[in-house]
Amino acid sequence: APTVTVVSGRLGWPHCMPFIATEMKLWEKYGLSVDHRDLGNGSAAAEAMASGSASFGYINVPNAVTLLQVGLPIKILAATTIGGTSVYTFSEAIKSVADLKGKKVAIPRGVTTHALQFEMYVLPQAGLSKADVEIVPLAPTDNLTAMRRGDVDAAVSFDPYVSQAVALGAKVIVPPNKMWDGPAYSAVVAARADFVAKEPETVRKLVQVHCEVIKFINEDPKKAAEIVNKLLRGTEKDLALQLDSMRSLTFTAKIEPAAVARFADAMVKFGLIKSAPDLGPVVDTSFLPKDVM
Amino acid sequence: MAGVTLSNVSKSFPKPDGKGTFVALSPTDIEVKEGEFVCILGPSGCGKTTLLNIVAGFETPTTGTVLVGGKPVRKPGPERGYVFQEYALFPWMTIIENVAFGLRNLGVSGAEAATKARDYLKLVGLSGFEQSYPNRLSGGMKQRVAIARALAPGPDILLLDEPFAALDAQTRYLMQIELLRIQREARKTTILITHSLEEAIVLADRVIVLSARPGRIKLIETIDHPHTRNPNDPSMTELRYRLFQAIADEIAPVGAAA
Amino acid sequence: MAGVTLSNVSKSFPKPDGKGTFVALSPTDIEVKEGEFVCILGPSGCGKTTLLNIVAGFETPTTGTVLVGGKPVRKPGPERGYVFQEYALFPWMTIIENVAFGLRNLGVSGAEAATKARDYLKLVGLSGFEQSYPNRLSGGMKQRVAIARALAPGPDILLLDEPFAALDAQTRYLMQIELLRIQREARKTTILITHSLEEAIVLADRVIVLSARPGRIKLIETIDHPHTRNPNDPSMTELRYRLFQAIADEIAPVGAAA
Amino acid sequence: MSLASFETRRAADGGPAKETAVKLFLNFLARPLRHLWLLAAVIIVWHVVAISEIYPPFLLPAPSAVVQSLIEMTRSGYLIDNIGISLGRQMTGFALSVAFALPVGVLLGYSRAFREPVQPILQLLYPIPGLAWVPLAILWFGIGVESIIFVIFFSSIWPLLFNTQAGITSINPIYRRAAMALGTSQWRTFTRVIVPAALPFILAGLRLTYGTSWRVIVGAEILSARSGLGFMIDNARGLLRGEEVIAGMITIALLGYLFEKFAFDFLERVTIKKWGMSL
Amino acid sequence: MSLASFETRRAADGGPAKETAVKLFLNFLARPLRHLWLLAAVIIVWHVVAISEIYPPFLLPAPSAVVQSLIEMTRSGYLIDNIGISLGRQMTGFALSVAFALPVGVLLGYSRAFREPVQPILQLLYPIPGLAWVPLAILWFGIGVESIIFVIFFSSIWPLLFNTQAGITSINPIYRRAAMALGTSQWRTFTRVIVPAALPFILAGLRLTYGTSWRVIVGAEILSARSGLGFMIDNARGLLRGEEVIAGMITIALLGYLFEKFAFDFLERVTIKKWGMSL
Ligand SMILES: Nc1ncnc2c1ncn2[C@@H]1O[C@H](COP(=O)(O)OP(=O)(O)OP(=O)(O)O)[C@@H](O)[C@H]1O
Ligand SMILES: Nc1ncnc2c1ncn2[C@@H]1O[C@H](COP(=O)(O)OP(=O)(O)OP(=O)(O)O)[C@@H](O)[C@H]1O
Ligand SMILES: [Mg+2]
Ligand SMILES: [Mg+2]
Repeated sequence: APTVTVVSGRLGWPHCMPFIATEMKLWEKYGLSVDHRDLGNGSAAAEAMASGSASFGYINVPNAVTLLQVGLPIKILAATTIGGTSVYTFSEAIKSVADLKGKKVAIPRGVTTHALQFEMYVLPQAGLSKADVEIVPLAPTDNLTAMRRGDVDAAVSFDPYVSQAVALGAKVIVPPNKMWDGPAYSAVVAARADFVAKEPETVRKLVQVHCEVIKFINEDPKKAAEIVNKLLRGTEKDLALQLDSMRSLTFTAKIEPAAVARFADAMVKFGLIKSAPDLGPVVDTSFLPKDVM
Repeated sequence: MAGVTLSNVSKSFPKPDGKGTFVALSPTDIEVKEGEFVCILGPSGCGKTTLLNIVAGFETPTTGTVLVGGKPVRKPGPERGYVFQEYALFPWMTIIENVAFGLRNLGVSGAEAATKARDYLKLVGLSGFEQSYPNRLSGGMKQRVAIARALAPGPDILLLDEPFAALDAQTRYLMQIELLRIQREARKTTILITHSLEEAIVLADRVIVLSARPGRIKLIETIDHPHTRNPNDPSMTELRYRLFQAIADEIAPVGAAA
Repeated sequence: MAGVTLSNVSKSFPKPDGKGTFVALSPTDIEVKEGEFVCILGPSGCGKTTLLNIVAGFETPTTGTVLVGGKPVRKPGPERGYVFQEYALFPWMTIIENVAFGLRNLGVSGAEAATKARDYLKLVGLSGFEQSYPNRLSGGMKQRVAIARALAPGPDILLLDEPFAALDAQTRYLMQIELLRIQREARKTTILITHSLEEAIVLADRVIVLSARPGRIKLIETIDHPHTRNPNDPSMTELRYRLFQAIADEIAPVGAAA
Repeated sequence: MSLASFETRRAADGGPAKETAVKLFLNFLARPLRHLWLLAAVIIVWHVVAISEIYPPFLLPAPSAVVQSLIEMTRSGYLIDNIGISLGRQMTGFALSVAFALPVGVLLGYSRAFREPVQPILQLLYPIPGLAWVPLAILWFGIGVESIIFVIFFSSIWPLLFNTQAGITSINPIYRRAAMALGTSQWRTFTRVIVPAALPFILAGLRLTYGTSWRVIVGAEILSARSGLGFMIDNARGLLRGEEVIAGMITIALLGYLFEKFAFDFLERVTIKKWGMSL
Repeated sequence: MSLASFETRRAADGGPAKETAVKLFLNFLARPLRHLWLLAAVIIVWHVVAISEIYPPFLLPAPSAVVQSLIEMTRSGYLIDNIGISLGRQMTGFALSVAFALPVGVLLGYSRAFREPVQPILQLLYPIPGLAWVPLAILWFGIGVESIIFVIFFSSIWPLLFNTQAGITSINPIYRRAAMALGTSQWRTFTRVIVPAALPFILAGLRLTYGTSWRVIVGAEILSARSGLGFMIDNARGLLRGEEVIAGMITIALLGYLFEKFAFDFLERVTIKKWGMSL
């Protein structure tokens, strides 16, 4: 079979499946020849799919919606993880979201679910609006430094950065399950529509591998964490961190079209896109094994 | 083999202040016959180098044309050997590489070019300095390398801008004799700029004196006297005086110059 | 005001091939008295410029010491005016800025320096070129600017390396006269390198002839004859011959040089 | 390009004086043509490739779409605001780079006592990627504009620094000798001899440093900024708005180019070109 | 640094010949000291600041921790692997840069017919940030090593390109005249006259281009690589391993420095320094 290029973001739990599949030689098990590439950021993954460098990939929901919105037909085939995003702080004075009024909050830069969750859901829940806090786009790796210096008061982030911070004494003021109304997909499995049409069998196998990895993670999280930790060259300490991180996430391939559509609507309200693409025919769950749906 | 014909050649440069131009060389006609040795004399800054540069093809004349061997000059070429007033040795080549360079350009093999270059270095008294770089040489030594470099490829026409100015009288004399021998043997058409009346008298078939800036031909003297000449020969006294006077007239008394 | 004393001064340079050194100047003792005018003659490459560079403080002697006004020379200074064999004008300054530069260094006001510079430019016959940049000048014009630049700040000691080599005979003569006047009036200690016997005879209180490389003192001639001298004066014939012969002995026949 | 087309300094000075007004006028028209035909050709090729839709238009939009985006963003004020903000950061970074690199470069070339201990440190620092400094920049300067300027500064000092040094070591020693023999003070030797003599190198270094200060703006502004051309490009990229990405690139290209033309070409014309130290 | 400490070419040549063996030996010992005392001082200050724990050690680890990390990573082979991978990418990018920038720079300086249309395009491209090209690089070259090399190439051509051009326009026209009067072919004029005459500029440009090819490695490798020093730094940053970040920086610094010393210093010594075109 011809080699399929699979793209993903950097190694983290939402994008871990192709890494683990490669590590466990699951592609081969399904007779696939896969060239997995992980890219530095979400935009690059979207661009890779748009340019045809890759036909199948793990991308963030906003990237998927944007691809559709600019006119690239893709199919969203499965979910990866749900949750993972938290708001945390080192400040004694901040006990709840309401205390963030007038404060500086770091948010991962770029078009991400994290910003949407925080600004479109978390703040309104606490009776605040976007204007009430000062948003600072920052790489999650720099949060700790910025907070130590007092440059920001709180951060919206994901794991392992949240767990890292908690290990250093931060407290979570909004846990993952309070970040969104319904399932907040950290990333989805998507493919170019033409690829899906042309090679449905390959796509089916790719999705099967994905599901098998998720099953493996749910059955043996410790083993999964060890694989990821090894790939990241983590230490024992880091392994504990990885296991912590897993607790804030739900690993599932199951995807609800309506939940994806809610993100698209949020993006419109947020002003990122002008109109939401019709997600009805886009979210295609037909490739998922029966036991997942 | 070829003569050099300048018809109505002049040159203007922009003025220092950038407004307008000033004439460095007035329209000039000169015909140098094949195998002739012409010396050009003239006060400092009168346009001698400019004239030679035009013949070499380094500068385009503002008016007029230059023919070399009947063909108009468009650009410099290896049939016209040039010794620059500032020597213009290539600092990145050893002395022998400098001298061999023109030969190599003509397709002469490396070994042969080196042998020939060595001969020319011997001729100018610089054996033993083959592997030196130019920045290690004294002024007069550089000048002699420049002469060797121009002569080595055997050009038909020699254009020499004060080639012996940095040499002591004796070395100069020896070099003059050698130049003359080479020029006679191969009937090379030669234009040589000098400030030395004696040099002109020893070497030239014809001496041209230019006036002060803007240069124009002030005097032409043909010298029929056979070689080797002695500039102090009494029969030369009158010629010498005429040349001297022609230039002296052009020099404003110092302190009262334009 | 000061004399110049060289004791046991010599200079070696690395050989071209980098192995070992060769002697450019043999150990030399010279004493130039305050206000004295010394001319140095010698074959090309014999170490004249090297010697002058050591007096100027540009180079450290391999052996020996140089005293100027009784104090050892450590580095160059404005009390020693220098005319470089290669002129060394600053291309980024206009002619007048070049000449005024040394004056401004001494704290002379801009207006005063400009006036003085203009005077010196007039002296060397370059009025009208004040605003030109050096790249616009002919070789001889550059050399005259270099002379004006060295003279303008009024140094006590003049070190001149073939300062008139690029000038026509008449301009050269006029410049010699002016130099002599300035030197006499202010009793400037002067060392001048030249290749012209006539120049040495016209100018010098004492003439030193160096031997071929490695240079050492071959002949010293004191000239008592009052100024203004005529080099063709019969009373000079014998001196002239002695100088000529001293240099001629040093020049190997061309083509057979070391 | 033949040897004959090779400009020589003197030839350029006194070309034939007989140019008629007509000729001059034709020349005047021909000039931009001679300079811009290739650029025009590139744009046409771009246009043809873009409208053929070999590539998705949101990755490679047509020139017209880019122009339209430029017009819209200008009208809304978004572009002008971001230009102002980035220009401020870039110019501050550039000015600091010059203020640091020029004197340090001069000292490196000039003084052995300075060069010997300082040069190894600079040569070690030089290859280290600007982005690798980001964590430390945030540690030292926080997430404000200071860090952005630090990254710009630290990335753009090098060409001017090392070119200045190279320029100074390449100065013909005779100029220093002449300066010394004329009793020039150290300060005047710096300003009136060393710097002008090294000016061809310094100006080339200035151009490079200026360009670099723009080149790193994306990397610097994604550090923590929500404004500026770098942010604008990154943001547009995230939204797959190719025309905005390219509009941002063109804006930076033009800003760089105009300064290059007006400041540096001018500087060169009134210095090294006038002095005959460069064609 | 006084004027007296100012090396002059000739003075350096023939210093007093009376140096004793003892003196030479002392000099031999003093040399590294003269060069390294400041570096040593910087490391000591770093050490003192680090052990004072003003900053958390994962942000500013002590030198000893960095050295330990270097040793460990070397032992495990991780560092060597990444060095090999990055070196391959960087050297490929550098080689391509040189192959492009040197001839194009020469032509820019040399031929007006070439310069007039090409220069505006290059001057427009130059200020555009390398990272802004990433979307187009992915479009054209995909997500493999080609894109990484493209970003390195496109970022590092400029210093060599513009320095070469500046070098060529700064050549004293008399050398070209001499070449022409000696009947030099175009090719030989390029190789034997133009390039050596512009060499002080070209070598400075080579150094800068070489350094730049390292400087962009982090930006280029986070594009699409799971290996290399740039990735290693970025990855260590994510794991809050300050000592690994700094170990990566030091590795790049040393790689850059060693090449600088051995290749470029050597090149300079056997060319422009030997010829007296640079001190
Ligand atoms: N920097 C240097 N390195 C090596 N050798 C040098 C250096 N400078 C001069 N020399 C050598 O020293 C000798 C004397 O040189 P110098 O310039 O003093 O001669 P000169 O008497 O001034 O000659 P000229 O009349 O030709 O100017 C020459 O053989 C020259 O090659
Ligand atoms: N590139 C130039 N730009 C402007 N003026 C120039 C240029 N080259 C020469 N000149 C001027 O043209 C005149 C003649 O210069 P040229 O070099 O031909 O003189 P020359 O007769 O060779 O003098 P010398 O004997 O001093 O070498 C001078 O006034 C000089 O200033
Ligand atoms: Mg001349
Ligand atoms: Mg000399």
